[in-house]
Amino acid sequence: MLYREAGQFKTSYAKDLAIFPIRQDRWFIALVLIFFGLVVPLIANDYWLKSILIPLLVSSLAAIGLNILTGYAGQLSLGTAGFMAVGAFAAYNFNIRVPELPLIVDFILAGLCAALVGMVFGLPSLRIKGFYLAVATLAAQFFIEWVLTHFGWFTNYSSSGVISAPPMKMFGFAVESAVEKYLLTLGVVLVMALAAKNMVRSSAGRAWMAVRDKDISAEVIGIPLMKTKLTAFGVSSFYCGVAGALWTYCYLGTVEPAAFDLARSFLILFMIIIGGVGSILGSFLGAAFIGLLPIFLNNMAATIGHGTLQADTMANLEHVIFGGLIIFFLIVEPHGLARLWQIAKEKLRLWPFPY
Amino acid sequence: MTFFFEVLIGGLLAGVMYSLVALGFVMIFKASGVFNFAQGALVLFAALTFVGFMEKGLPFWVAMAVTLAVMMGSAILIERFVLRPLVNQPPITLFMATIGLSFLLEGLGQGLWGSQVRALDIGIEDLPFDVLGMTFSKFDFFAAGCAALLVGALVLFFNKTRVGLALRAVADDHQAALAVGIPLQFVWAVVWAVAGLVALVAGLLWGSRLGVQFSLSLVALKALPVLILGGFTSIAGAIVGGLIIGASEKLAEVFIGPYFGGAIENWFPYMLALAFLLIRPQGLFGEKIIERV
Amino acid sequence: MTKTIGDVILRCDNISLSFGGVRALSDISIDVREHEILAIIGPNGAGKSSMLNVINGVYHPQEGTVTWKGQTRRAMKPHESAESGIARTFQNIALFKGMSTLDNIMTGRYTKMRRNLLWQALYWGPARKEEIEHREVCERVIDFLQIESIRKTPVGRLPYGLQKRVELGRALAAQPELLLLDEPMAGMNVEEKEDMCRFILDVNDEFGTTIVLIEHDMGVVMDISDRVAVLDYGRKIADGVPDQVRTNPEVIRAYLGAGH
Amino acid sequence: MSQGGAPLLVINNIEVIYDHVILVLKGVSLTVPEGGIVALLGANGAGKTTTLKAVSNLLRAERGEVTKGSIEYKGQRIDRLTPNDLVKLGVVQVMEGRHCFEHLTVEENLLTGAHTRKDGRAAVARDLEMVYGYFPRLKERRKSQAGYTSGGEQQMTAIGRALLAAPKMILLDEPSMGLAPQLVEEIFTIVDALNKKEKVSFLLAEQNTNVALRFADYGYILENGRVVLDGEAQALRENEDVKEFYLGLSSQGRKSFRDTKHYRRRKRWLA
Amino acid sequence: AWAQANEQFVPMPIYRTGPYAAGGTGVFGAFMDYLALINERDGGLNGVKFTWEECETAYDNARGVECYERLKGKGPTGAAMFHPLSTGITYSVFEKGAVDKVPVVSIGYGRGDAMDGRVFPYLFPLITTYWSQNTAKIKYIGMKEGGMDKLKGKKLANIYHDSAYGKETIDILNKQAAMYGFEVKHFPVAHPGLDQKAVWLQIKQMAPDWVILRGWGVMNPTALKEAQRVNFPREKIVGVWWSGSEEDVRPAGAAAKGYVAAGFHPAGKNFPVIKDVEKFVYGKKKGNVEAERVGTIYYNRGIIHGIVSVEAMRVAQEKFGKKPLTGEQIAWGLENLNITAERIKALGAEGLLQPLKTSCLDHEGGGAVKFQQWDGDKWVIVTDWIEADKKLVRPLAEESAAKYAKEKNITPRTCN
Ligand SMILES: Nc1ncnc2c1ncn2[C@@H]1O[C@H](COP(=O)(O)OP(=O)(O)OP(=O)(O)O)[C@@H](O)[C@H]1O
Ligand SMILES: Nc1ncnc2c1ncn2[C@@H]1O[C@H](COP(=O)(O)OP(=O)(O)OP(=O)(O)O)[C@@H](O)[C@H]1O
Ligand SMILES: [Mg+2]
Ligand SMILES: [Mg+2]
Repeated sequence: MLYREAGQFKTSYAKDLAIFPIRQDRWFIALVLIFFGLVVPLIANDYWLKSILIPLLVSSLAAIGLNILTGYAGQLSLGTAGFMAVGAFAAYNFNIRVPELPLIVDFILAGLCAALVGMVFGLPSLRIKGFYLAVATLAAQFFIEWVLTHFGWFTNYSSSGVISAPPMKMFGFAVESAVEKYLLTLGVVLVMALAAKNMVRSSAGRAWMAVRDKDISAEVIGIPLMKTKLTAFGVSSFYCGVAGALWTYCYLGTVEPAAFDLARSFLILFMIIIGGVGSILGSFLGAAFIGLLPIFLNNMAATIGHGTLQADTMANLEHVIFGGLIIFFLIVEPHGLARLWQIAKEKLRLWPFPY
Repeated sequence: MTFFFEVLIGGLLAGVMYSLVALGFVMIFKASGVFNFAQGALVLFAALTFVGFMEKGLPFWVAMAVTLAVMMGSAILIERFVLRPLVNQPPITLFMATIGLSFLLEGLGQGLWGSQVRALDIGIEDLPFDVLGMTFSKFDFFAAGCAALLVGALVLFFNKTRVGLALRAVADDHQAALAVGIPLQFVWAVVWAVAGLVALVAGLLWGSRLGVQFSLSLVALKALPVLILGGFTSIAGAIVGGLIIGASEKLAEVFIGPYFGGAIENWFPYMLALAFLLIRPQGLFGEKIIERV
Repeated sequence: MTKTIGDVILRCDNISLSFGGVRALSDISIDVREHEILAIIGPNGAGKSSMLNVINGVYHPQEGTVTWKGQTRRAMKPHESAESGIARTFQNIALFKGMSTLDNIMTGRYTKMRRNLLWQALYWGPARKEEIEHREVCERVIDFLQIESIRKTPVGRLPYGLQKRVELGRALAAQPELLLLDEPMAGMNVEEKEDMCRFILDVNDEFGTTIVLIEHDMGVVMDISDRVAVLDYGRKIADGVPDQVRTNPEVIRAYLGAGH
Repeated sequence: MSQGGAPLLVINNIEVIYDHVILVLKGVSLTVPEGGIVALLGANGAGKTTTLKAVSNLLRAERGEVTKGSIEYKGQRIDRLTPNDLVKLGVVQVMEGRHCFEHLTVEENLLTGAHTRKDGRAAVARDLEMVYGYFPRLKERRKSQAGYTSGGEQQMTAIGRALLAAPKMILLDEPSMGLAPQLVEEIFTIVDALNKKEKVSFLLAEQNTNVALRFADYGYILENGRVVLDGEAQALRENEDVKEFYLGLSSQGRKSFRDTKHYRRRKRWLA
Repeated sequence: AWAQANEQFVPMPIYRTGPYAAGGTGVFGAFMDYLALINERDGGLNGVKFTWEECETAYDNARGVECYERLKGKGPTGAAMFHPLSTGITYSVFEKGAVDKVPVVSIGYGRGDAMDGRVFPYLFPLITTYWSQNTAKIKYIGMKEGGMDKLKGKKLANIYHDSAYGKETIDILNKQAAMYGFEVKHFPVAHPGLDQKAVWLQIKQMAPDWVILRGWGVMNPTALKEAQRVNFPREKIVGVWWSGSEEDVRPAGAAAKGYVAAGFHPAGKNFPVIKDVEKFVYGKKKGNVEAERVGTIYYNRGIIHGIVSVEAMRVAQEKFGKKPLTGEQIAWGLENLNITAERIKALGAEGLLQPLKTSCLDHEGGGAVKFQQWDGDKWVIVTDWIEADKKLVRPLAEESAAKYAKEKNITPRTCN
C-alpha cells in the first residue's frame, strides 16, 4: 500500500502536467538525484567515475538522442555514431580554432553542427521509410567517418587522424579530475534529459509520435511531415553531437574517427531497444544494461572463470550470454526495460491485489 | 577502354558475391518481415562449422552434409526459442532479437571452433587468366555459377510450392497468417533452414577468399546496400542489386575515388542506393509500401 | 430545430479519380452547405472513402476541382486542408497507437499551437501556459465525449468502439468548420450508436460544424442527416433529402435492397 | 441450458489476462452446440474478441493468456494447440478489423485460406468459385492488391478466406462491420446456408444485434468480461433490456436516433 | 590473491573476440606464458612473483579505456605497465598513463613521435616504431634494387588500412620519396577490407615496382589474393609486421608465396627461451595459447613483450629494491634499459631480440628490423637486422612531439 496515488488529487491541469505526478515518484527521483549528484562524487573511485559512470551518462545522452528520432519519431537510424563524430570533431575545431569561446558554447555549436548534418541526412526520410531508411542512414555513418578521416582539416592535420581534446575550462574552473568531469557530464546530461522529456510531452513530441504511429493521419491532422521529421533529425543529432563532444572531452580524451564507427551506432540502438523505444528513462536503463553487462560479464569471467574454463571459451561465452540476455529480455518484455519498470509499478500500485 | 571493361566486369563479379549474402536476408525478410541482422553471423557460423568438421578429418561432402544438418538444427532452435515467443511483435523488436542472435552465434561459433584464422580450400583455383588483355579469375566465375544455381532453386521454391504464398502472407501479418492456419513455426523453421543453406554457400565462397575468421560476419555490410537497392523482398532484386552495386562501386573507386583520396567504397554504395530509393522508395523490385486510409 | 442551413461552403466539381484500371470516382459533383449534415452512402467500393480523401487532399483527382473557402483547386495538401478547418476520421481507425487518449486528442490542437521547440524544451512560462490552455480545450472534448476514464490509457489497448470515439475527439479538438466522418459508427451496438449520433448532432447544433458522414446504418442516416448523396461504383446516382432518397428506385436497387 | 445438439465447443469459466496485468475475461462460460449458431453480444470492450481469440489460440500472439478455466472442442482440450492445429481441426477465425494480407492480391488472400487443406486443387478451385459466387465484387477485384481495396471488399475477402479452409466451425468477429446493408443481409444468409447445408457451426461476435439474433439460435450477452445474460435468441429478443440497449427499441417501438436522451434507464443486470 | 605483498601485477588488456582475435590471443597468450615461465622457473623476478589479470577489450577503444581504469590500480603496487596492443587504445590511454604514472608500452605500434621521451615520459614505443620500420623497408627495397640511388624513378604503391594505424607512415613515405626520388601513391582500403578489387585494379594500372602493405586482420590475405588475381608478383610486396603473421598469409593459400614482410623478430621455436616455456609452462599444462601456436609470429612477439617488460622491471629493481615496484619506478626501468647481445644470449633469445638501449631522450631503443619471406609454409628470414634511418626519423619525431607539447601546454622535461 506504499505506492498508491490515492488521496493525491490533482486540482489543476498544471499539476497534472507535472513530470512526475505521483508524490512517491518525486521522492524517488529526488533521492536518485541526490545519490548521483552528491553521494557518488564522494564515494566513487576513479575507476567507477571515469570508466563506468561517465561513459554511461554519455551513452545515455546519445541514446536519448536516438530515442527521439527512432523511439518518438519512428525513423530508424543506424547513423548515430556518425552524428556523434560530427559533434566531437566540431567541438574540437571550435575549441582550437576559436579559443576565446567558452567550452559550453563549443558544445552547443557542436550540437548544432551535428543537427545540421543530421537534417541533411534526414531529408530522404520524407520518401524512404522503415528498414530502407535505416540502411540508408548507414550512408551517413560511413560518409561522415570517411570525410573525417580523409580531410585533414578536421583533425587539424594530425598525421594519424587522431584528435586530442585540449584541457577543459568551464566558467573559469579547470575541469580535470574524474569528479569534475563526472559532474560536468552529469549536469549536461540531466539538463538535456529534462529538455528532452519536456519536448516529448509537448506538441513537438506529440507530432513526432503521431508521425511515427500513422504518418498519413498525422498529415491529415495538419502536422507537416517534412518539418516534423526534420526537427526530429535535428534535435536527435543535436543530442548525439553533444554526446560525441562529451565522449571526446570527458571520457576518451583522444579520439580518431573510428571511435565512432558502426559498432557504436549499433550499441546505441541496442540501448534504446532494450531500454525501451520511446522512453527517456529507457535510454538510461538501456545504456546501463548494454554498457555494463559486457563489463560485468568480463569481470565475472576474470574472477570466477579463471582456471575453471579456458579463457578463449570464456571470452566467447560472454558474447553468447550477452546475445542470449538480449533475446531473453525482448521475450519477457518487447517494449523494453522501461516498460518492465512500469509494469512493476502498476503491480505495486495494485498490491496486495493481483489485478 | 579495356581497363574500363576490366573494372566493370570485375565489379559485376564482385557484386555477385554480395548478392550471395543478400539472398539470405531476402529469404528471411520475405518470410517474416524480419530484418535479419544475424545473416552475417550465420555465414560465419556455417563456414566455421564446415571448416571445423573438415579439420576433424571429414571428407568435403560429408562435412558439407553435416554442416547443413547443423544449420537446420539451428533453424529449428531459433524458431523455437527466438521467433515463436516474439510472434506478432513489431519488426524492430524482431530485428533486435536477430542482433542478439548474431552475438550468440558469433560467440558460439568461435567458442566451439576457436578464434584462429583458418584457410579454406574448396578446390577451385583462384588463378588469373587473360581475355582480351583483361585479367579475370576462374573462381569468380565459379561463384557466379553458384549464385545462379542458388537463385534458380530459390525461385522455383518460392513460386512452385505453397510455402511461397504462405511466406508472403506471414510477412504481411503474423496474426492473420496464424488465423488462416498457416503453420508459422514450420514455415519459419523452413525459411531459416534455407537461409542457413544460403549462408553456407556464401560462407564457403567468401571463406575461401578471406579465410574463415570473424571478419566473415562483416560481409553483411556489403550486402545491405544491395538489399535496399534491389528491394528487401525480391530474389531477383538481390542479384540485380548486387550487380549494380558491385559494378558502380568499383567504377567509382577507380575513376572517381582518386580525386577524393580514395576508400570511398564504404559509403559509395549506400549513397547510390539512397539515390535510387529517392526515386523508388521500395527498391528496384521490392513490394510497394502500401499506405491507405 | 432552429438551425439554418447556409450557403454552399464546399463544392466538388466533376471529380474523376482512378487507380490503374479501377475507376473509383467518375465525374462526381457534390456540394456541401454550411451547417448541414450530409450523408454519403453507397455499396462497398462505391468510392465514398475516396471522395472524402479527395476533399481533404489525401487523394489527388485526375480531373475536377474542389472549391473550399473561395479557393478552387485540383488538390489540396492534407495539412493545408487541416489548417484551413477541415478535420476527419478514418474508416480503418488511424489513431496514434502508442499514445494515450489525451495525447491523441491533443494532436488535434497541433495547428493551433504556436510555441517553438526551444520554449517547449524549457516547458516554462508561455509554453506551459499554452499547453494548459490547449489542454483545457481537449478536456472539454473529453467531457463532451464522456471518455474521462480513459484519458491516460494508451489507445492501442482500447476496444474498437472507444477508439472510434477517441478519433472523433481528435477531430473535434481541431474545432473544424467541416468535419468528415468515415463510418464513425461501424462496429458499434445500438446504444453506442445512439451516443455517437448524439455527439454528432450536438457538434452540429452547438458549434455549427458542417458534417459529411459516410455510414451504412440506414437508420442512422435517415434520422440524422439533412441530405443524402448516393454513390454507386464511382457514379453519383442520387442526391436529396433522406425521404426522397429512400424511395428512389435506383437507390433501392443499388444499395438498400428490398428489405428497406 | 436448452440448446439442441451435442456440445461442440465448450468454454468453461475462463479468465484472460493481457500483459500480465490487465484482467479482461473474468470467468466466461459458454457452449456452442454442433450445428448451432451462437451469438456473442455485448458493448465495446466487453471481451467478445478476447473470447474468440482465446478459442482460436491467437491470444498468445497478443501477449494475452488464459489463466483459468478450460476450452474444449469435440470433448478435447484445445488450449495448448497451435492455431494451425485448430484450423486443421476445422476451427477458423475471421478476425475483427479484416486483417487482409495487404501485399497479396485478393485471390491470393483467398488461397491462403486453403493452406491447410489436403483435398487437392480441384476442391479448392471449386470453393474459390463458390466464394466468388457469394461475393461477385471480389471476382472483379481478384487481381488487385488487397491493401488497395475498399473496407467492405477487405471484409468480404477476410470472410471468403475463412470459407476456403472448409471449416467445421467458424469464429466470426463482427462480420457486418462496414458492410452495406444489402451485404450484411447476404452475409448472414450465407452463414445460414452454410449452417444448414454444410453443418458448419458458428460462434459469432456481433454488434448488429438485430441481425445477429435473427439468425442465431442462442445468444450470450457479455459485459465487462462476464456473461450477464444468455438464452434462446427468440427469448433474448423479447427481453426488455436487450430491446432497449441492443435493438434500440423502446416500448413505443423504434425511436429515432435524433431523439435519444442523455440519461438512460439503468441496465437491470447491473443492479 | 594479489593482496599478498610480494607480487608484481601486470594488466593484460587482451582481445579474444572480434576481427583481430588472432593477434590478441597470440601476443598476450605468449606474454602471459613468459611471465609464467619466470614464476615457474626462477620463482619470480628476484622473488617477486608476477600476477596478471585479463580484460577483454575486443579491440575497442572505449573498452580499452575501461580495462585500463579497471586494472591500473590492482596489485600491491598498482599496474606495472600497460600494453594496449592497439594503436587506437594507445592513443586513448597514454595521457591517462602520464597522469596516473602508469607507463604505457607500445611495442611496434602506437605513436611514432613518442620516442621523444621528453614530451612523452610515460609512453614507450619500444624496439621499433612504424616510422623507423618504414625507413628500414625503403632500405630493403633499395637493397633489392641494388642501392638506394637506384630508387630514383621507381614507383611505389602504399596500400594502407584507412585508420590511424594505417595513416601513420604517409608523411614519412612522402618525405622519403622526395629524398630518394621515387614516386609513391597511397591507396587507402576502407575497413575491414573484404574486397579490394578496385584498389588492385588501380595498382595494376599504375604498375608499381613495389607495393607496401599496411594491412590489419582480414585485409592482408585479401590483398595477397587480389595481388595474385592481377598478377602482381608477391615478392614485390613488402608488409609491415601486422601484415606478417602466419594468420595473415595462411588464408591466402598459394597466393601468399613469396610475399615479404618486415619483422622485429623471427618466427620459430628454436630459441632456448621458448624451449623453456614449453618445458616449464606447457609441460605443467599452464600454457595460455594452443600449443600448436607456440613459435608463430604473434607468439614470439608476445615473448618479446615479456622479455622487454621483465628486463625493465629487473633494471628498476636494481635501483629501487627487489620488491614489487610502482609504475613510476618501472618507467625509470623502461627508460634505462640496456639489453646487450650478451644479455640476450643469457636470456636464451639470441636471434629473437635485437639489442636495445633506451634513454630519457630515446624511448624506442632498437629500431632495426629483419625481413622475412613466406615460402608457402613458414616464414623464412631473408635479411639481417636492417637499421632504421634514425637521422630521418628522429627530427621528424621531435618536430611532431613539439607540436603536441605545444597543443597540450606541456613543458618537455630536460634529459641529461
Ligand atoms: N489507393 C488506392 N489504390 C487502388 N485502388 C483504390 C485505392 N483507393 C481506393 N481504391 C479502389 O477504389 C474503389 C473505391 O474505394 P473506396 O474506399 O472509396 O470505397 P468505399 O465506398 O469507401 O467502400 P466501403 O464502403 O467498402 O468502404 C474500390 O474499388 C477500391 O478498391
Ligand atoms: N492486446 C491487448 N492488451 C491489453 N488490453 C487489451 C488487449 N486487447 C484487448 N484488451 C482489452 O480487453 C478488453 C476487451 O477487449 P475486446 O477486444 O475483447 O472487446 P470486444 O468485446 O471485442 O469489443 P469491440 O466490440 O469493441 O470489438 C478491452 O477493455 C480492451 O481494452
Ligand atoms: Mg470506405
Ligand atoms: Mg471485438
